[in-house]
Amino acid sequence: MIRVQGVDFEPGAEIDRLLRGRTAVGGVASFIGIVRDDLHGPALRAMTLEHYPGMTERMLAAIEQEANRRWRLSASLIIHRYGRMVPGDRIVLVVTAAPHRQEALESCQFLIDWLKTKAPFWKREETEEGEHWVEAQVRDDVAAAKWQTEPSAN
Amino acid sequence: MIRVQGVDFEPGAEIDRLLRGRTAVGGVASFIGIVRDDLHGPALRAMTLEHYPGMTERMLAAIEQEANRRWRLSASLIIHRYGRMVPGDRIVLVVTAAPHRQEALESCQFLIDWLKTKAPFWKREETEEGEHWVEAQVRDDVAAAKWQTEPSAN
Amino acid sequence: MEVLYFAWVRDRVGTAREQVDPPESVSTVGELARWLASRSNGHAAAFRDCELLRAAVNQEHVPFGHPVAAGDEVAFFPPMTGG
Amino acid sequence: MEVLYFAWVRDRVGTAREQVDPPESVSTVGELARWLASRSNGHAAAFRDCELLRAAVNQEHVPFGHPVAAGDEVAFFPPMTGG
Repeated sequence: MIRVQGVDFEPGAEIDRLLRGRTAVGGVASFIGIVRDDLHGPALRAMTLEHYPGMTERMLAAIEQEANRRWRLSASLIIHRYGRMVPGDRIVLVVTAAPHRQEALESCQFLIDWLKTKAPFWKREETEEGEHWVEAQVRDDVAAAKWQTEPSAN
Repeated sequence: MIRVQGVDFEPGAEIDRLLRGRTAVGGVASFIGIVRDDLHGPALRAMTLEHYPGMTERMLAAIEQEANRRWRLSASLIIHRYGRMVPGDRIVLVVTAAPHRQEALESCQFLIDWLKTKAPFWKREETEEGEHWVEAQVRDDVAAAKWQTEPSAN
Repeated sequence: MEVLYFAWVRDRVGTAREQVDPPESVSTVGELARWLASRSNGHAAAFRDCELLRAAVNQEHVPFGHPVAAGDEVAFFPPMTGG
Repeated sequence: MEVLYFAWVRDRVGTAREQVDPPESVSTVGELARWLASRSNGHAAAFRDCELLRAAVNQEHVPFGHPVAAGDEVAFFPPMTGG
């Protein structure tokens, strides 16, 4: 399940809803991305996430589908926000549920790594010294690229 | 922070409490272990987790300390329940928060892998066909052993 | 053909989307980018270094050699920074 | 010396903990296990195959060659299955 929204979400409530009625789940992995006030550089006042409506939903659905092709998941959820947020605000939630923990943990990592480089979102930061677009990180490409090959069977 | 308790916990509330007042956190990884009704074999009625009071707390604290030695974490939490639980009940919660997602995700996986083989808990299952102690899984030893070497720096 | 711009590409071009009707000689994303660059100083600034840009045709990521045709929705944007 | 048993080790021994006073010749965890095995049929069943067992001395995991001494808290249990 994927959702692209401007408003905040409650991770605990989302996880509860995702698991309702499922008894074959042994492990639930989740990741929450949060607006971070970097300790280096000028203090962050706010961050605005722009996205490409339509394509965002398509890419998130495709990424989720790929995770479900690679791992045997009981349920999965991606929520990604757009709009203006301040340090400490939640940006993204990824949840994966599976019979065994390894499948849940690996697929959660996969989803967030792929999402970083494939979902059409762009961050603009407002700091004490002005505004700027955040540049893509090479390490995010590296993290996404390691999933180009299939995961080891377990 | 570690807790060993008989009662249930609320993952969302625990994560919120752990993050309160922290602005340098960019990623929060969590894992929830749940009593699973295996699709193979006789239906599971309940599971009782026995533990070694005193040693459990020592081991969980040691494992958490090791994670904080290996990764630069902003906060971490392990909650492990003991006692009788039914399918769908939460058993364990691991949460790690870090400036960057990779540190949070890796340390979360490390904590649950180590906990599985190093924390003194034993599961007894009640099924339709009777009761039995759950046997340790070789794959859990394999998962824990891969962390014997240090993680790659990132 | 509808062209969309995001993030600093939009800032430089000065608009989020525009309807364009390129000549028939424009048959790929790369050729479209070169043609768009000639439309204004803003466009020129946006397309100055195409290696910094990514493109999508009909909401699918594509390389700059990908074909474009009338009726397509084409988007130009910097590498993504979500998550 | 206090000896604790957990999970099926306790089921077989028939008690969760006992105070014991082994002879001086018992100086390691393994020697203690062999000596405990002789105390009852239940103990014998619990310690029949020591490869299935794990041990802790004063709440630290130890191999069976680890020394034991008067005043120690020694625990025997199967491989752990938490998480």
